Amino acid sequence: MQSPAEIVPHSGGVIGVSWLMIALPLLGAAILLLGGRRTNKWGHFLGVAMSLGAFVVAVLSFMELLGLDPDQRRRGFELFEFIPGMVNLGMLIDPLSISFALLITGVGSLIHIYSVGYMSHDRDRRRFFAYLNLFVAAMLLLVLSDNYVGLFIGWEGVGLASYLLIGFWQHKPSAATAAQKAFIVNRVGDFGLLIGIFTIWTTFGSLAFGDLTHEVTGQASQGTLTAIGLLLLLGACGKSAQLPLQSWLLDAMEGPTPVSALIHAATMVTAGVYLVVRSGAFFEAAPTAQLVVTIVGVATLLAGAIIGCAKDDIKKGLAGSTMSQIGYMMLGAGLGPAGYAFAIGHLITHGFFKANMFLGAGSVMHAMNDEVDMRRYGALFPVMKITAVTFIVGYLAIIGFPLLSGYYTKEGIIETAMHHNAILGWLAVLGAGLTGFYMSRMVFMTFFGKKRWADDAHPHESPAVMTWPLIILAIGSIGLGAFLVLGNRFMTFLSPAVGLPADVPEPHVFGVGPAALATLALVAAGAAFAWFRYGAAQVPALAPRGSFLTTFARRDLYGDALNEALLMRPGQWLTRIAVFFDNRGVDGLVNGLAAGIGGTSGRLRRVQTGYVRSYALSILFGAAAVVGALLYVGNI
Amino acid sequence: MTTHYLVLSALLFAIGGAGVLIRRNAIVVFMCVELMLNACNLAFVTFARQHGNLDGQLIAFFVMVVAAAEVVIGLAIIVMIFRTRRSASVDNANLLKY
Amino acid sequence: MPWLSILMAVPVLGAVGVALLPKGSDKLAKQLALAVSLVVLALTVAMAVQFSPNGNRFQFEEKYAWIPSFGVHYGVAVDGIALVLIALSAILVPIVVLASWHDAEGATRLDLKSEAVPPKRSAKTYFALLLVLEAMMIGVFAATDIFLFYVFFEAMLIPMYFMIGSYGGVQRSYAAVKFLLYSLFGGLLMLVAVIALYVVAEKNTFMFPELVGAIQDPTTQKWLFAGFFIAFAIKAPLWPFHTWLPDAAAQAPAGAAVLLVGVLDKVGTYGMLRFCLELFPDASKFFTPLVIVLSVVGIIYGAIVAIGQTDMKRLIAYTSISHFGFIAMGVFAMTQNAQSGATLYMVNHGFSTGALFLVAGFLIYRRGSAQIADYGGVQSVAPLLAGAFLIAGLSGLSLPGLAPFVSEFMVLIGTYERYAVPAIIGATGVILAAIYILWMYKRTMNGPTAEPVKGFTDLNGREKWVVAPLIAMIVALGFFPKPLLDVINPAVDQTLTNAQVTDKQPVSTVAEKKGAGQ
Amino acid sequence: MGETITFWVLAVVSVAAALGLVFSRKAVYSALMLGVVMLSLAVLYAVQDAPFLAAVQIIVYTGAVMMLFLFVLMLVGVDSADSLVETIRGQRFWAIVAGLGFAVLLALAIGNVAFSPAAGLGRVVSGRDGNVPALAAEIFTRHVFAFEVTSALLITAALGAMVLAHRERVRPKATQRDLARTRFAGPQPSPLPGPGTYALHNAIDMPALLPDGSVAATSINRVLARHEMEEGYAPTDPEKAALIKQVLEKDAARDAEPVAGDTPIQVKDALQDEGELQGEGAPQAGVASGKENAPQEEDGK
Repeated sequence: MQSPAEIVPHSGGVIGVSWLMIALPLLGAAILLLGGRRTNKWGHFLGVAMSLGAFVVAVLSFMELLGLDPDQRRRGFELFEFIPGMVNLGMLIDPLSISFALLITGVGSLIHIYSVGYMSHDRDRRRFFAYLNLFVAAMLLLVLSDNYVGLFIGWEGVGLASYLLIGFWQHKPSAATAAQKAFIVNRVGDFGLLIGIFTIWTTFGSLAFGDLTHEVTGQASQGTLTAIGLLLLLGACGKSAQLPLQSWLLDAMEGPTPVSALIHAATMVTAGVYLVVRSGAFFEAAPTAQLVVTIVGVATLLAGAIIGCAKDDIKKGLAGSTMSQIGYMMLGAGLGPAGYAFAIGHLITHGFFKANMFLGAGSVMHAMNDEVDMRRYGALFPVMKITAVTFIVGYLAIIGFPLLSGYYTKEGIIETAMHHNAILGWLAVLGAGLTGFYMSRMVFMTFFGKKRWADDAHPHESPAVMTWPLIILAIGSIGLGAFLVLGNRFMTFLSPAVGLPADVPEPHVFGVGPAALATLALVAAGAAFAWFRYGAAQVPALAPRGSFLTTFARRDLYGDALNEALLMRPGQWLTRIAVFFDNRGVDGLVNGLAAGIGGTSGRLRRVQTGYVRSYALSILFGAAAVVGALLYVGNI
Repeated sequence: MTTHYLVLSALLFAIGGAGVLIRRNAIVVFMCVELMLNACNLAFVTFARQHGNLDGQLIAFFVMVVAAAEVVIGLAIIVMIFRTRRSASVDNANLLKY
Repeated sequence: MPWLSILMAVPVLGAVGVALLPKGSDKLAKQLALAVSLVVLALTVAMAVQFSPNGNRFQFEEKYAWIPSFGVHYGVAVDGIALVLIALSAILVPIVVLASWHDAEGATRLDLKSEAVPPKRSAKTYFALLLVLEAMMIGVFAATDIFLFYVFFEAMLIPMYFMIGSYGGVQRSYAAVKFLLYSLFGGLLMLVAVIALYVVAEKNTFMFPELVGAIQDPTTQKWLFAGFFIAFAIKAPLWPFHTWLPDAAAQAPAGAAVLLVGVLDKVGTYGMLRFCLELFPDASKFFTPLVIVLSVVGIIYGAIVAIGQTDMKRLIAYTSISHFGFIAMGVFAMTQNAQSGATLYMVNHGFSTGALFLVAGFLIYRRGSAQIADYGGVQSVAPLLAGAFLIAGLSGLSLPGLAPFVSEFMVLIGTYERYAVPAIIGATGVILAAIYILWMYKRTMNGPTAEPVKGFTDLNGREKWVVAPLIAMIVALGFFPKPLLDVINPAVDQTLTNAQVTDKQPVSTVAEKKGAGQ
Repeated sequence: MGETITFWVLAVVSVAAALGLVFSRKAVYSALMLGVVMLSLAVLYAVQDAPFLAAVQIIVYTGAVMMLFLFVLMLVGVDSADSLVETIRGQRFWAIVAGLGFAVLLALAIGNVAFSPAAGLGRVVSGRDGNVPALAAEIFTRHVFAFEVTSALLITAALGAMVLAHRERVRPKATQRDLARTRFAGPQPSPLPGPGTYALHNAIDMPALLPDGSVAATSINRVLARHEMEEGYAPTDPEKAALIKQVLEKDAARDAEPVAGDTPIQVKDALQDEGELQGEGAPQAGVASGKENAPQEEDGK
């Protein structure tokens, strides 16, 4: 067991200007948003340039980091004082954050490039790139901050970018609603994260990652630590679409496809995993919280897989798969240092192959007049070979085809889980089998079988600006897993940031353990079943009614219905009651008082008859009363 | 004797007051007010003699002056009201109410 | 140099000048008002630069006997808290002047039968009132004599009453009278308490610094506290004294609404912080649970009712009720973080709600209706307008990176240090905030463009100049609140000392370790 | 002794006159009664060492003020007597209670005081050659400022009275020529038939009869007819009464039309209800008062 290294104050070098990673895209976003139509012509190039610039800085920082001793690889430095006496904004460049930074800027840049082609017909392309840049900046702030407040700023920043991008086609009510839903559900998670941060502050008096080491967290009570863990998990669930806050992710597919690839597959949704790993000092000290993390992970990986099995919308199918894969990562993150490397590794490989598949799906949609229903696809392999091949590479990676990226990272998670808790492990294996089924279903329905195209569909291969990113991502999908996992390369690299487990497992090129073999068998069975149902057999162009289970999956496991029944409806009633109470109750009381006074005076004013003589009478009575009083008092 | 004068004054004052309350003709009401003022003057004059100085008489004098001014204005107002409303009844001039 | 007196005199003289302009010179009146308010802003900046955060608590002191027989002084001075609030007023007024350029001219789009825009009125009176109001606002924050404070506290109502009553929407007179009566009621209670304070303290002075700690008897403290607090709670407004605000804010012209919610109401929370806490420390502690409960109820209740509103301006007003709950909670949490946060919140809320009201005002000016249902798809025709609305709205829901986040975070974290459960309940307000803001945004800006919205023009030059400084402030303070906090913190320290409270210490030793390391 | 007799005589007289002032139906009688009270009081002043005030009382009050009263009475209508029906409920009862109560209270108060014998003014007056110089000395020394202020008051009052009583001429005075032209341009150049011709009663409030015995509508004096209708003194002859009413209604309808008269029926109703109106319902009151004003303007011309 090895604890993370201390953070070393840093100055100079590329790392010293690593804040440029955040500043460049932010600047790009600002120029594009404030520049207005003047920047329409070259706006997308600026966006790509800024993203690439950030990537270059990330790579250089990475190189510089590699040049240091492993225990010197956590470099931190302060940018400026944010809230005096509480927290300063600063950068933390360590193996964990730089891995994320590379993924974000790397995949992000590819998606930027891809978007130049994908969005070429949209008159608001400039705005799109502005939002993308904004997202990259916020996401980098999230992972590069050296404290929870900076992380939270980035956390909500990516939420905003996600909101803007889901609702990019805001004139569509469905897009606007989906955007709003995503933001609000995320806010529920943010609420948890916020309270978690409060608890950390009040308990430990600091919010900087560097201060919150294992020794420090060990001093707090178990209850506090569990509470912190669960609150942070709630935040992670919101951002990473884990149960019970998963419902927004499927709707988020309303956004343009590059957005789905970048934000809702490769990067933003993995922020929850980052949070859990980054907060390892709390989770490792609170086993209960860790257990909950793993349970949530497993539940979500199964739920996502089940949803993925039933979706005919290619993007929603991929979204379900994303949920499921993040469930794996969450499971890994909940397993402590042993799982961290696999979780993050899977995160990175997933970033590649899922982005690859999303962009591939985008390419297909691009070719099919934005049709998303897989039942209207079929036999696309011959017409768009590059897209199909890259997609299939991604597919093989995700189902864990031996020797491809996903195989190593996912196997790692399953093995570790099995080691940790057999039930969780076998459930994860089951999930892998389901993955094999639904991903195969998707591939068969899209690229093979018979044509079920709409009449006006003329599929064609996408332009080079779109296919090259696919190719690059496909290469990553093939080799990255082996590169990271074999020889525990990634685990060693990460160890200064997250620590090492007591017993480091020795990864195999091809696992032969019972779990590995069972996984392979189940995946193969799933794929075969999918071939049987969707490859060889005729696929109806209209979705059949399906069994109860199918409906259950199609309706997102009734997640929305549940939210609606449990939260939305009562919320609407509550709102109505509150408004009524405010108008009639609180204000009614006030107005009633006013009306009462008005009524009383309305009656009293009748005394003012206008007859002088009545007034005179009262004057005389008054005079008599005065005289009487004088007599009584003065006793005259 | 002082007491007698004062009682007479009080009596006249009260009668004047009752007159103001009972009569509706503005001019008569006005006369009753004058009666009350006169009653007061009587009391003042009486007190002047009782206390052996001229202050009471002085006040009575000023009261007379003011009363004269008041009568002038009051009657002018009555005439004006009569001109517009064709009535000298104080009850008819009751628009200034609730 | 008597900075504060000059700051008050300049707008008053300006108001007189504006009012005395000949009839028909509306344009000149506007330009003069703008110039005067900019001069005030320049003077305020000049003063703020000279303020030394770590010097005496009260600076730029002036003190002259006013009614010697009662020990009433013309006493003005500022500490960090008052300074930032004065700065807020000085910044908002020129913006409001610019934003209200056409507010007095009635409905211009005759093709849209307008109910929300009142008929044409005298523009120069409006701007004169605005300047008078500015002087009063500066005075109320600067007064160190409690009697003088009371005078400003009440006198502020007069210009605002006329601004709502003559320049407001359809129900303007109802709203204006309601506003006036509520405030007068509170003011009356406060007057009683002020006099009682004078009598009981037996110091023959109304000067605040000399009265701190003068009242020792707990029962007396409680009564006096109640007198002050109810006045401030109505002003702030705290639940359940809030119902005047939605009416007043919805009926007032947008500019007046900004000053009403942005600055005037801050007098309530400012008063709690300055007077209630420091003059009656024991009573404050006694009443803290009650106030915290009211604040939390206000946060949640204001947010829920805001969700259910159909009128944009009313909605914004209810969000403010929610935000005032945060401020009051921060003030009474009695921790350094919470009180600094609450003070910062007062400033930030001024900018954020100000921006929201003004942009909503631009919308209403274009459409002639404040009903949310009358809009839709504005973003497609007027993207800048929509963008400004979004940023203002996001600042209203305390998005990190925008100014209100810092303050809300500090308030909540500071409250959590002492009262965890109210802070947690209050934090659910952030979820509700997302619902009310985004839902309003969605209904007005997104979706297919509604027919009457199609003719909308985007922000024009003047409107850009209105929005730009506000958004710049919101973003700048969102990332770099330090300059303000550096000014606020010493004053809050002093307040806490006078209120006889000390911060709780965290369980762990991280802070000590850090302290040793430095 | 002489003073006592004087007092008792005058006290009885003045109280009786005061009661007469209050209770006489005709205003002229009231005025005369007031004169009696004032004269009595003048004598009582003289008895009480106040000869100057006695003189002023007679000159100013009995002379000037009373004349003014009588003058105004003449202007307003000498013979208009108050009706004795009280319209405000309980007013008379409570007035008497209050008056009596007040008198009793004052009397009690005065009776409770034991006055020393009056000091008399002899000492004051003797040093100053009598009452008038003594008063004069007081007025023009100690009270000179108040005195000057009263003079200002009197001037103001005089001006005020003039302003109030004055009526601005809004259009140029019609010349004889104008009048003649108007008259001959109008429907009836000849004089209106006088009232009372061939009537049973030779009175101004009686309309003239035409040779066939029917009523001549033009001979009805509008003002008097209106007044009588309001007071309820309709002519005993029902035909005449009906005719008078009809004429009045026609007038009213014509006058009310420009004010608010889309339907004449409404106006008629308003007229009939007038007795109870007294400003009850606002819209009707408006009609009523509009109608009320109209004939007066006619009178003024």
